[in-house]
Amino acid sequence: MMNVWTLFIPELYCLLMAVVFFGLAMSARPNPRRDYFAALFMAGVGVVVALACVRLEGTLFFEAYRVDLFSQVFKVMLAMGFFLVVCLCTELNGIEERHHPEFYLFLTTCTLAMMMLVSSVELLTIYVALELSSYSLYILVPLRRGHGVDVEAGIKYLMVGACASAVMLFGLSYVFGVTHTTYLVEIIHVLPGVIGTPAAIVGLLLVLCGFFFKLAVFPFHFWAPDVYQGAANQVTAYIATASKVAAVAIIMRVVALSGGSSKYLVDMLVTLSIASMTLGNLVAIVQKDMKRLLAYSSISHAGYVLIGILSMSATGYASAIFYALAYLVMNLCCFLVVVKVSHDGSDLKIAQLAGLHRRAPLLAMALMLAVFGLAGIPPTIGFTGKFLVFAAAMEKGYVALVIIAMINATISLYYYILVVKAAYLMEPDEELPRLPVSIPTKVLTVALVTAMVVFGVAPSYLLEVARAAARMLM
Amino acid sequence: MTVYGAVFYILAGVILIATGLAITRRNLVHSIVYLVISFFGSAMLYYLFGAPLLAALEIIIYAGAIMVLFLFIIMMLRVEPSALRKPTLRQWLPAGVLGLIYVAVAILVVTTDPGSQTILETALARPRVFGRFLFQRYWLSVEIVSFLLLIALVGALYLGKAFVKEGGDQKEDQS
Amino acid sequence: MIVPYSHILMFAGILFAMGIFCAVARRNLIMMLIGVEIMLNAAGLAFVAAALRWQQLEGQVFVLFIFAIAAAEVSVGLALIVYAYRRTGSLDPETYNILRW
Amino acid sequence: MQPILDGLTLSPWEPGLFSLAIYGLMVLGLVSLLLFFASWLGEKKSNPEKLRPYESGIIPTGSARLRYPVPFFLVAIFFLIFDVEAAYIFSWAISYDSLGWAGWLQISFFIFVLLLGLLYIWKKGGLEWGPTSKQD
Repeated sequence: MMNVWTLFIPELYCLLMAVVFFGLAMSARPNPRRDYFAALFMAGVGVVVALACVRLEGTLFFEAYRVDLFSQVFKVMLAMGFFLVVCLCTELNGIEERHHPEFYLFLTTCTLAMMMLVSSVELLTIYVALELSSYSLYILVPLRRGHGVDVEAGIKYLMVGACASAVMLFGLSYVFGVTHTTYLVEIIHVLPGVIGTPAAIVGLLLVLCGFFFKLAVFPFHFWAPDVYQGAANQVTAYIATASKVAAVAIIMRVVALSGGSSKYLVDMLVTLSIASMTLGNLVAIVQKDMKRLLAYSSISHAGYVLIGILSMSATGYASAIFYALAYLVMNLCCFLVVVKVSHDGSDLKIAQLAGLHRRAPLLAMALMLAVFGLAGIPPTIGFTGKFLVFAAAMEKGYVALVIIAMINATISLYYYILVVKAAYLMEPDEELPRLPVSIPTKVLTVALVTAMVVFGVAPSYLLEVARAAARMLM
Repeated sequence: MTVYGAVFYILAGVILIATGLAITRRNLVHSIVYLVISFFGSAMLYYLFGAPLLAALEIIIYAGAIMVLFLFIIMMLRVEPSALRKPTLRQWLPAGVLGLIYVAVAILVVTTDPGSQTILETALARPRVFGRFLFQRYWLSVEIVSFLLLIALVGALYLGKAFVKEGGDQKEDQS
Repeated sequence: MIVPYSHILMFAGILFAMGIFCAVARRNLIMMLIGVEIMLNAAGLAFVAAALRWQQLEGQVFVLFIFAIAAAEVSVGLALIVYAYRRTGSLDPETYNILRW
Repeated sequence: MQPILDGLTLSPWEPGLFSLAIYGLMVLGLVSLLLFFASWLGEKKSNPEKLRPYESGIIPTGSARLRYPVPFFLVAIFFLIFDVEAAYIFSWAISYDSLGWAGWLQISFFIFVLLLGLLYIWKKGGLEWGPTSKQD
């Protein structure tokens, strides 16, 4: 009985964190410093806990919950994403001080829910965990200090999300009706027999809709720009990184169900992938707001990740896992700069980056590397990720898809270069003071940059882990 | 056709008509009343399909609490029928086309699937068995749901308090 | 014996389409939320029918969770709508265009 | 795959026709009553003059629908959420004896979270309405 609960330690730890923040939320006096340090400390320990549990294996709760390398790797990524987002909260000016404990509480419950999400292998548990993570985010968005924009973004997010989850639920009812089980393990056995029937395909696609909403893939993408812009910067950082990682994990689990035997599903995924990439890249070009630009870039990146997933091979899944990790690091680095440059918590226009190389050379360098990584330029982790994804697709013979993706990557270079140009070549209208960059921020920036470059040049260790994790899916 | 079949078709007709009326009324209060009918019908279908506990809960939660909350909000915000613009063709058309395509696909899906021709046999989930099944098999989900409701509670309170502060409705909030 | 499973699926499908229609076509935030409720209800009916088809309880358990999700959605959604209404004085989603699509 | 739970499937028992019929009649009666009321209220020919509330000959200012005080709206939301929680507790209660101590622990955690929520809204003043709440 004892070892059953050891398997559950990362989640239990998150639960403990949630309870602590709940206690802090009850206290009468707002104290942002105390909240911040409590969050930082506990999130840091959370990463250690998740790392310590990475080798555990087993099943829990009537086989509804599987702990294996795949889930544990994603849990480490989620814990890291959570920790790094908390690191960005030194000046949490976008949110009223007395609501800081609630902010951390929602972040924690969201992380908890996504940890459960990546471990669940049963439809009901998946659905409920997904909803818990969604609702935490729905409330985080309008938590921003009064702009008027936040409410609008919150409403759009909630409405689109509720529709997507209802669509997904209807798909689940089809899947259950066809396969008479809710366990993914058994669905894998039953589904190949019925995958030819339209009901199974339609059901699976409708189910995927709910996850595509989380990942902001093409038909469900339109919440992303508004929510990215409307939410507080730190919340946006969390939505853009951790929640995307969890979505990638669960999409992989569901797509792996089909066993690669369905032509329709692959065709559909190819279409969606191309649509997301193209749309995201083309619209990103005209954006003026940094967070909106990152939103459209995230839509196009969702397309790239889908390429890895739709290959439906161990290599493909491994490349998608690697890409998710790369995306997490690069995007967090971008948001680090966004948060630090607009330290009063307001939105950041791209033009406001002007002169950054003199105001804060380190941040400018980090931004350049992160943006080059997002564009897929060689010495960074982003290039390695794209390369792996494309290689996996080539292996399966999707040449046209890879060519389109490469053209897209070239288009995306244009607007990424615009950002770098703003930071390095443009001068601000009036002279702005140097940005104060504290020592911990410097350490964090250097660590992120090092990770981007080192794992870009020598990805073999991470790739091994990703491969081992992907094998768990097959 | 058995008597149960007849009951099903009657109920389905009532639900579809009531829902159809509900989504086309311009007066929101009328919509809610039609929806309550629709949910009552759904509760009877749950009963017919052997889920008496769910039938009761559907009435208690959906018809009793959710719809009343909607009514409450509509009255509170004073949404007058005239305040609602009549939807133009431009707005109806895409939704209508979407719905029609969906229905066509659904009918295609259903008619081409050999398994779906199964005639349903009546059966019953006794509430006791249902409760045991829920708490033995799915208790993790139950605990997750408790957290979900907690989050909803905290969020609703936050938004409600913000509402008071924005409007300064009756009392000064501490800040 | 009741009816073929396909008839129930068709009925749930039509109900679901009505929900989509309501959520997309009615330019009113409250009606959009109601549309989602109709969609959830349709999914619940399909689940109970599937449970009956296979004589398995999972489908019915799903419905209980749908109730909880619906309640959470309505409470958060309506609180948000009331909050937004107080700020903008309108329930028409067209007026919410500070953020352009 | 998953452990088989004995007897946890649907029972082979037909829905009781008599109670179903009674229930159906009641609902149909209610439905027709509501339909009748709805059409009766909705289709009446009316003009603004006729619809104006009678206030002893004085032309009313503003709408007759008064805005509810906010805490009531919050209480309605809290009611909905606790209503759902009650549904879960009820599901446990009807089979508490066969669930044993494990079930008791599970529902205890559930109720504990529920109490946390109640404590939170209490502490944050979600349950206070009326003019008396002057403190902090």
